[in-house]
Amino acid sequence: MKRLSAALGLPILLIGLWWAMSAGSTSFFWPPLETIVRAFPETWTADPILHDVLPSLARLAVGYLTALVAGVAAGTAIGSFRTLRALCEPALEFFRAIPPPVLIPVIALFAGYTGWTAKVITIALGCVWPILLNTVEGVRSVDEVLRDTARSYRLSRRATLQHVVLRGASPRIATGARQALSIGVILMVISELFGADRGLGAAIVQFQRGFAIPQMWTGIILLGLIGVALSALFRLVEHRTLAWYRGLRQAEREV
Amino acid sequence: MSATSKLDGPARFLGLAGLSLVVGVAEALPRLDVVDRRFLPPFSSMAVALGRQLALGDFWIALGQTLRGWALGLAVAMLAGVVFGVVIGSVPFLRAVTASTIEFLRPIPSVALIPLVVLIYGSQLQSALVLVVYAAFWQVLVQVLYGVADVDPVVRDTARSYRFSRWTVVRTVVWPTALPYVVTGFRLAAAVALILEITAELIIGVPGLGRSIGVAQSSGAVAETYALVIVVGIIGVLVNASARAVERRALRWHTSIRRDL
Amino acid sequence: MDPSVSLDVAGLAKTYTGHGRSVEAVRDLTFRIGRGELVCIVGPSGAGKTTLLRCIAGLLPTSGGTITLDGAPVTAPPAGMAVVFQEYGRSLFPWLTVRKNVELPLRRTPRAQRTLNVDAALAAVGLTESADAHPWQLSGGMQQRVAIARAIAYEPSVLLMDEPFAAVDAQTRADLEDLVRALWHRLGITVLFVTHDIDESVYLGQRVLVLSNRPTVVLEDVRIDLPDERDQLQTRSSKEFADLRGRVYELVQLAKRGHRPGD
Amino acid sequence: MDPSVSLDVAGLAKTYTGHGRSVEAVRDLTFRIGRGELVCIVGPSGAGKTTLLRCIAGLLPTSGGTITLDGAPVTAPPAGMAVVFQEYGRSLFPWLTVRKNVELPLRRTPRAQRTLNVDAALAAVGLTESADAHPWQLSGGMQQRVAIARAIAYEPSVLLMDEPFAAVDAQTRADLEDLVRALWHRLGITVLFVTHDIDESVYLGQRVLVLSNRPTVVLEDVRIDLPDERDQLQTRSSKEFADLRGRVYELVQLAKRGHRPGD
Amino acid sequence: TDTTSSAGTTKLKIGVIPIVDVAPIYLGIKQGFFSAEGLDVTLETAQGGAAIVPGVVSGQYQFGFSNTTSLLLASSQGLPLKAVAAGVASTGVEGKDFGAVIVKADSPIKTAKDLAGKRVAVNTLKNINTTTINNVVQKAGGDPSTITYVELAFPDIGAAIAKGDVDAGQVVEPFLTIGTGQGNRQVVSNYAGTDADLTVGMYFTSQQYASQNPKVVAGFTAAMKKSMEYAAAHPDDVRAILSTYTKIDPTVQQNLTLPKWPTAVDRDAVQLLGDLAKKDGLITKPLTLDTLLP
Ligand SMILES: Nc1ncnc2c1ncn2[C@@H]1O[C@H](COP(=O)(O)OP(=O)(O)OP(=O)(O)O)[C@@H](O)[C@H]1O
Ligand SMILES: Nc1ncnc2c1ncn2[C@@H]1O[C@H](COP(=O)(O)OP(=O)(O)OP(=O)(O)O)[C@@H](O)[C@H]1O
Ligand SMILES: [Mg+2]
Ligand SMILES: [Mg+2]
Repeated sequence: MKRLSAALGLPILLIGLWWAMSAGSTSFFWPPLETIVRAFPETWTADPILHDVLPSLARLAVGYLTALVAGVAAGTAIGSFRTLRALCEPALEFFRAIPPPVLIPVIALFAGYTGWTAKVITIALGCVWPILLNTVEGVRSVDEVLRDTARSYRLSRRATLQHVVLRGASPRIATGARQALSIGVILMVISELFGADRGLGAAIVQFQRGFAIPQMWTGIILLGLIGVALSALFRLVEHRTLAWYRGLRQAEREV
Repeated sequence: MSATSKLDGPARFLGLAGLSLVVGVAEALPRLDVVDRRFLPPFSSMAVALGRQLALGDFWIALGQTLRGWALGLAVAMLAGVVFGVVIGSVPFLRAVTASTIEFLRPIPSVALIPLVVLIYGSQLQSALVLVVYAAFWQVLVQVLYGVADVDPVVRDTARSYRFSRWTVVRTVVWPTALPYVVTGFRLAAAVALILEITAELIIGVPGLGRSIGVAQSSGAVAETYALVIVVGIIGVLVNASARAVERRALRWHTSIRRDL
Repeated sequence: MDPSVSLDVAGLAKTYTGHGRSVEAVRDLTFRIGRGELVCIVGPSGAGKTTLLRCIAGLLPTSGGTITLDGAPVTAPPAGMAVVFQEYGRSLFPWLTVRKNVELPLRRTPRAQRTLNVDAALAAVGLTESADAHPWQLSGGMQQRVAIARAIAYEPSVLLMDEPFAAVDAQTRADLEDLVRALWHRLGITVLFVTHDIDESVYLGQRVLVLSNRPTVVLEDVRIDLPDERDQLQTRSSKEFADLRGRVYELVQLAKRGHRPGD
Repeated sequence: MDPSVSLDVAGLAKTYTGHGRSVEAVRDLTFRIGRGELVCIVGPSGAGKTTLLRCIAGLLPTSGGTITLDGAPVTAPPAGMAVVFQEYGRSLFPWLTVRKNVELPLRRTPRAQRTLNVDAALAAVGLTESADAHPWQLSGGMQQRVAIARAIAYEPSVLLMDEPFAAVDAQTRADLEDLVRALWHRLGITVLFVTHDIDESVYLGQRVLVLSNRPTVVLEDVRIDLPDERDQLQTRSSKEFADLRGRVYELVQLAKRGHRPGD
Repeated sequence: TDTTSSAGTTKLKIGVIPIVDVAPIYLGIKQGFFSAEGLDVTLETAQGGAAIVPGVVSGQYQFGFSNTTSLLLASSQGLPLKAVAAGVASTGVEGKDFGAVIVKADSPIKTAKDLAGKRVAVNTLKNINTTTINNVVQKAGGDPSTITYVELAFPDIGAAIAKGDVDAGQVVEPFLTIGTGQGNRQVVSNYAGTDADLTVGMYFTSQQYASQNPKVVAGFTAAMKKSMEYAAAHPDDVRAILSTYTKIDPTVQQNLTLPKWPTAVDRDAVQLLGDLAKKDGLITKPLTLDTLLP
């Protein structure tokens, strides 16, 4: 109950503020919140949810999970071997700095322009960086005594990886994974600016270009709600897998 | 120490080797007709186009504009991200209250905000700045929030038992603990800021490299486009190298660094 | 209220809950310590000594009972108190050098005085040479001594020490014991000293509180009526010492076997 | 090569460098340990005992000299060796329960046998009840006992222990001492035991190696010719014990004062 | 109020897209047509109307360039815009226009009718290019509702056609010349095929600005008219000025098809585009051209 009110308190306050401040707005691009709320059910009916939102979410899920697996795998390798890190890092940083709008056409050259592949790769490529970087740092900062313990008991490579390295790095992997989640949502939109005819992102951009501003706002709000929902889901998983970490850090006092 | 310098040479060499590999692949793929060279020219043509660019005054002006916008936005985002992160992270009540709002705001893509910033600022520097700050801020904030939560309880108790003031705790306990996360946040934010700066220039037409890319794109000048993109990538590499250098100094004490020696 | 009482622990209870476990660590612990007293605490491993100390230090919320320090209830870490933690290694700031670690709590002391204090404390624990090292460059015993140096440089009025000499060699241990007694004499501070070394508890303390097994109560409060002037060789070889030592040993064995007061 | 020699340390040297400091921890350390021997090591805090153990365990590259275990030079952690680290708290996996921590090295043992081993080890250190707790829910002494349980459940052929009883109470300590001796008898393993407790070193060992101050060499190799059957009360109260104890104490004091062999 | 500086000139910011279409305004500035009207013009480039329209509405730009359908859409949604000058128009010559649908040389698509049922790339969905393609396909006897449109940027359309991801694509200059140079074939000129005088783009301002600054608007319109006339009369100057604001390859620059630059907005063509947009469901409210057109 307390947690619920804490979670809802500020949003309700902000929404109230937005409602009040936009009430009499005549600005075309800042319509009253009331107008937006009215437009919401008309805009997101069964058809767009089925043909825009769900496929987008499916692509997001595939891209995100790909990034998670690839980021953790590559991050563990790069974090464990200094030579590999020295070899890869500049090249990775190079690609990391390239904006998706110019990178996507290159991806499309290989992965095709219209199918899911290019979009999924775009999402995965965006999500992978926070996961990769955090995994690398997490792997590097696993306690030395723990590593020595694993070595002295001659745990196999796999066991060390599974029970020591990945678990030790898991708090940081979670940091990266959480960060990647919202980036994934963003890239879900960006990827649909390209070679898409349907999708949540494509819909928002078409509203924007068609000057259907209240509808565009409903799309943005929908994105935010998806973000909240995904983050709640994430928290659930994190809560279970990182219970030891919260105990260790005596974080149970926190909500 | 000697160990560091012993490593630095090979590390740099290896890094260059890695980049050369990328260059090699970029040269080979079009030449071997794996991709159509009309759409992805071999690296050598990009390099030639880049050479032509470097001779132009306009290029350097655009580069300067991009770097200025990027650095400014990044600085603001870092400052705001660290301050908000430390404050929100240190006060459990604030953390609980803001969590849902943060999660709502984070996934809103900066590109969706473009019409709004244009409405307010047009294609001025500020438009890009708003987008850069908005996108980069979250990168730092999330890292700092997790970093602040990483404080060792024994360390925290030590600080409490000696009755350190709030400010001292932040300075001597929270900040050093969160620092590795801040560095990661910086590395993430630096790239995101660069991406948004370029994207804003590209789409809104804020002066800078991105606008040059946009012009090259809409002129069908493929090699020029990639030449400019390479410049962007190189900025990314340099930023990371400097972040690593800072990290080696500031985090000498950290497990990840001291083990490396 | 008795002004000579420094610390009054009445009916203290502490139950750890969370993460699927609920452990009643301390149940109904009551004792008093006079101002300027040096009291040792012994008890079986896992009895709740650390828990008790952390409650007194105001670092852990209690589940019941009251703790009063100099007449005021303890709810947050009180002023003028120094704690040497059992987890000495984790209590040092890895990002600071040894000197900076010791110096940190002295932020309000004038610089000259501070340097003096720190140098003296480091010399007392034999770490002058390692002042510029980082804690993780030190051996376990050296780390522990850094934590001790930090506490004594602070010149507290109440000093809580949780097995502070566990990691140092016999000779250093003897030196540090004398150091604590000297400090206690010089500053007239109240000292609460947790140890597993029964000889040490008898040698150091004016009283030895023997704790029972978990859930913890005070099994017995042994008064150490040795002369105030103590000496590592003479005191330890005296008959009274041997008797007291035997008595405390017996109690600890009882405690370990689950004996409780009134049994 | 002498087949009865298990561990041969010859001219071992270790200098820590890096971070603007260069510390010569160990200089020219030479000794041999027979197969199935129980040898204790004492020495001043910061002498290099932990360093030595970590070198023997193959965890730390040496700067000079050779370490040979059962005829093979040690370059990586050898098979069948268990180490109890001085930093016991940090050596436990915080994400695993006590049981899982003890079980982890036994991954190749069949499940039934494994459960048996783990249960026996936990019972031996008195932690049966806490098997499902996480390490950070335990007291310091309990954590240390988990580390010990892990080592004995592993049934190693060489056991290295770095101040393994520093955080437990006197009674538990005595029990654990007997446990180590019983284990040593039963499995015929080679044990290297670092301690600061001089009584303990004499009580436990067949030999006590006294190390000098840093840079470390062997100050003296004291043979403990007490009968093999030892008893906490009888052995400790014997005349021979007192003599040996006095001898080792004297050596440690010498070492602390910077005395070196040949002085 | 006119924002007039001390020298009696008015500073104007104009949002344009850096493409061939806006060559006249660059020429006009160079020729001094704007300064003659007391206008000190700065051109700000952006990628498309999505960035320019809000800029004009909020007053960040005083004038902007956008395609006609976008302006109609905005106007129908209630955005207070006012067209002030013609921007660019079709040449009206089938096969020799500045925009067309192209396919691979060996594609089975020969006529507009064949586009039915195919995948066609356009740079923006639900805009001028889709409505005009639908129009020409229907005129040719095909069913436009069976076309699947895919949104791709102009530079990527050629690559997507080459890869076979789309069957056809609508491109404008310089991509038309580049594309045909790479062996692609024009199927239909969707602008010319819709209307010989199709006004593809226009310059516009906000109604508020127009009503408050009639003199500036008149001056701008006059200068634009001169610019258009000049551009229409001096194609070589046009080709030359392109290299100042684009990176178009010199040979492409020489060969590309220049659009027509009319001096006035063709009201019928705008009406036609509006009707097409309405037919495709882009506009749902009744058309009121009078608010948009001068
Ligand atoms: N964070 C915690 N969560 C749950 N239980 C805890 C926690 N800390 C301690 N305990 C439990 O409380 C009891 C007392 O622990 P405490 O650390 O006070 O013992 P101690 O007397 O200091 O023991 P030792 O001499 O071994 O250090 C133990 O049984 C322990 O398992
Ligand atoms: N990582 C390190 N970097 C630099 N110096 C180190 C490091 N570890 C240990 N030393 C130094 O090496 C010396 C020996 O350390 P070691 O830990 O082996 O001592 P020890 O005999 O185990 O002491 P103690 O009984 O206090 O645990 C010490 O002077 C210490 O400062
Ligand atoms: Mg304790
Ligand atoms: Mg040690």
